[in-house]
Amino acid sequence: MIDKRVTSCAAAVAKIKDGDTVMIGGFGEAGSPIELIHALIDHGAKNLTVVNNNTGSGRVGLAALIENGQVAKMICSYPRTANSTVFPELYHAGKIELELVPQGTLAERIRAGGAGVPAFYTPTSVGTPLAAGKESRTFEEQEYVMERAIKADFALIQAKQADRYGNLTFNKTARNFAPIMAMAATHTLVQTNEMVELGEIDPENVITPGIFVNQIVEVSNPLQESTLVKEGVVYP
Amino acid sequence: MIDKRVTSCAAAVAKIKDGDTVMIGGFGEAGSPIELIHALIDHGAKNLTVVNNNTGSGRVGLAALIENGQVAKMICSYPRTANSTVFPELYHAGKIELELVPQGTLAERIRAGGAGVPAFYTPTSVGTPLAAGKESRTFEEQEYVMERAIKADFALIQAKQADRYGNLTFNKTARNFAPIMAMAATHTLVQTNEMVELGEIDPENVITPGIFVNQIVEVSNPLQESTLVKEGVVYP
Amino acid sequence: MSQQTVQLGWSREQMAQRCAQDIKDGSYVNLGIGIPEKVAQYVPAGREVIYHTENGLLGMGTEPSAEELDPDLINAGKKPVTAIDGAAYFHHGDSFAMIRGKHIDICVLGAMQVSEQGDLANWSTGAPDAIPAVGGAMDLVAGVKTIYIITQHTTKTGAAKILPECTFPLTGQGVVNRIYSDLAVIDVTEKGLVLIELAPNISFDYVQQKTGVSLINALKQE
Amino acid sequence: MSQQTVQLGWSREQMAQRCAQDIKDGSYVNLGIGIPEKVAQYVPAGREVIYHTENGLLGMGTEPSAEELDPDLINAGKKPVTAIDGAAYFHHGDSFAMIRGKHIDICVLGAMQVSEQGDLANWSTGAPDAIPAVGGAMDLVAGVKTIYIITQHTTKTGAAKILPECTFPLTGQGVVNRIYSDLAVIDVTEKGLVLIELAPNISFDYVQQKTGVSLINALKQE
Repeated sequence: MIDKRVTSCAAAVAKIKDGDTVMIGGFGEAGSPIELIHALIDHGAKNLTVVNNNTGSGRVGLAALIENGQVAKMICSYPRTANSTVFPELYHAGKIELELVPQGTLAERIRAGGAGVPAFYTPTSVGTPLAAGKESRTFEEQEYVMERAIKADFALIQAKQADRYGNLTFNKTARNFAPIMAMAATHTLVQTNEMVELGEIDPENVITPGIFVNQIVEVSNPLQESTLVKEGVVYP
Repeated sequence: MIDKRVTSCAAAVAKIKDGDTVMIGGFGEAGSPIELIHALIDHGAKNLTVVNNNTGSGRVGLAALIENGQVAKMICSYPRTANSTVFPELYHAGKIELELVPQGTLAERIRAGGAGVPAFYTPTSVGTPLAAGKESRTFEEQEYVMERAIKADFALIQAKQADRYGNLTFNKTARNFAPIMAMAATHTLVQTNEMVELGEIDPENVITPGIFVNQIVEVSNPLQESTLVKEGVVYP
Repeated sequence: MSQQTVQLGWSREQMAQRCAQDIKDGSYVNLGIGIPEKVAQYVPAGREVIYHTENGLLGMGTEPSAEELDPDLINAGKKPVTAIDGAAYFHHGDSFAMIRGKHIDICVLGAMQVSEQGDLANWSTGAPDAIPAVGGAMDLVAGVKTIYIITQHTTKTGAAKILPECTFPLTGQGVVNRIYSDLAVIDVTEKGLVLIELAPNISFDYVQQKTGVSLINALKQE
Repeated sequence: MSQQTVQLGWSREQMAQRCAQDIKDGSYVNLGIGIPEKVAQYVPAGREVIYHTENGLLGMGTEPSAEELDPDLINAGKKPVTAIDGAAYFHHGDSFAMIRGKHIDICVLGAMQVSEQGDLANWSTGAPDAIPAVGGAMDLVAGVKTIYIITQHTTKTGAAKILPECTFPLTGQGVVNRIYSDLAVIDVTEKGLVLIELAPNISFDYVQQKTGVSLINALKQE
């Protein structure tokens, strides 16, 4: 029997090891799997490489994971926020590494990682400092840079609905990186607002097929990052 | 106002020119836009390069387009069918060119064409005759071949529902190549079983966003290729 | 002694309004953060325009009411938005395929510097202590068919932002099509930068003086 | 004089049945056209297996009844199928991303030839007058984690199909993990081909005689 449900976020993140690469879904707070991130903070795995579009807000969620010293390197497109000094301080202190990647290149590298494509060419960043040191190549008189796939040991993502096979739907723009990160990780861990029975998600409307999902935990009322930040909450 | 509806298949295909590359959706008859193909036969554009997984059945649809001498070259993965001699006869007579592409490589080349990726690497076909003449390259001790994107002047696809913006849904496995072909063509022409109002397709369940669609014609009761083949119908 | 108020150049709102005149009916448009966002409210009535936001929505609507607000429905600037009837959600891979694959007609962005060749610098001053952050800017300029720039003509200290070469790190090479500044509308062409329109009470010579490269005056009477 | 019927080797059904024993609970499986399709019906009760068909369905069910039949719901062999509760449809790009990205656990395919190194030839005899047709075979062998082959041990004329090198054009290099023939079950290992099981009333020597390369006998009593 296939049943990917687990009973707690702690159980879901238990196998993350020091040095692992962890993709974390979300664009800002939309789609951020905050309970899974907090479970990872409790778990304590260190020296992680984290892939996310940003570097978190306030002192909860991803920002708290960084503040807790668990992240050795961030791969992201936009490590600045108006309301968090966690990343900048560690970055200036030379305590965290940054690989800055254009947002679309980041998405395509993750998608390539999940799709068995080790490298591809893109017009993005040609002639800019972010193309420095990368191979470039001309196809039909236009220059492109070669970009490599990104894979991860784990992906932590947030879904709207899930069934026991791991089929997922998302809510509006909270979908963002989740479907491609689910593909690119060896183990995909999902927190879902709602568990549903097999067949409740119309096969036409499944966004992430269960084959890309390993463990699911139901978190019916997830914390809202922006609310926590407003309240000045610090995790843990 | 954005209104991509046209009143006939003839109007939809009117701008296809001699020598154009035309992607045609469908895997066998599932998803085959048969009325649009028949309109293209009536239209008469010649010397076409056609991209489809197969080469048609019987003497209707894609097989009829080939039999009518309009196709100079097929790009496909499986040009054999149990019930059609149209392609084999022209191929043996040297009257049609064939570019044989593994099915997944065909899909990824089309997807790349739509996604602005000019080339990518794949493990598929390494060490086989279909890798002959292609660049190969080793990443992390595994060998890959470089494949180029495919784009088209036109794509002809079949959908289940469409709205006037061009948002589309599909029926079951008839989805197959349609979403990626819609992305890879300069002009995407759609025959849909049903036109619906804006908002009737839930934004969560749109499979092909309207930005990839140019013209839509409603064909409520499309011909069924297998039925025509059984009846021995010859088009035109 | 009577005082008279004379408008000199365009305000931020007017720059957005001027740019909006060039957004054609039926366009698919991505608006950058800041002044570019304001363009949507000035698109002339009767034109239907579909807004793309790169975090995964085609068919972005106006700001939500308090009841409509959903923190899962935001734009690329992370502000709450709405979705129109006929909208579609998709993931980042598909969203940037849409951008990179040249499916979006127009992108309106801000600028730090624009060069004579249409190079754009708008993501970093290159300062060694700054946290570099690029977001989707490089993807947008590399992939969108037409790039419009809305920018003050000069920096706050009066330095030219339109230059022979950008001194800041580039966002993209030869990507800009048209600049809407507070002083003028300028096209990037193979012949050079062509001034096609002046803001109220602004002279060509004044614009030229504030610009780091020679402008071609398309308004000159032959 | 009495006659006795002795079974020699496995029938096609039995080859499928034997292979089915190795499909673990929870596997994602793609079954090729022909004998491999039969594997599904022999997977031991109590195991839940999800079938992928590369034309765009995960969760393929059994053959449809006349009422269920929908020409838009077919498998990779273009036969009508059904979808189970918990199925998902997707396009070809995503379907082959699933294959190429090593997400599918097991693929069962037929073979024309298999080499000692696990090379597979199953798409073309290389005959100059044949219409070449490959379909998804090369993608499957390049991407699926484990490749099982079900095949008659020899050709209809008695020639070996398990050879030092394939003479037909390859589908993939070093891709086969295990062969289920009518005579034996053989693993492809770094040491060579290892016979791990014999069909009823078949001897190792008999299998060796029908095989073009030396087999290692894992059943041999030390």
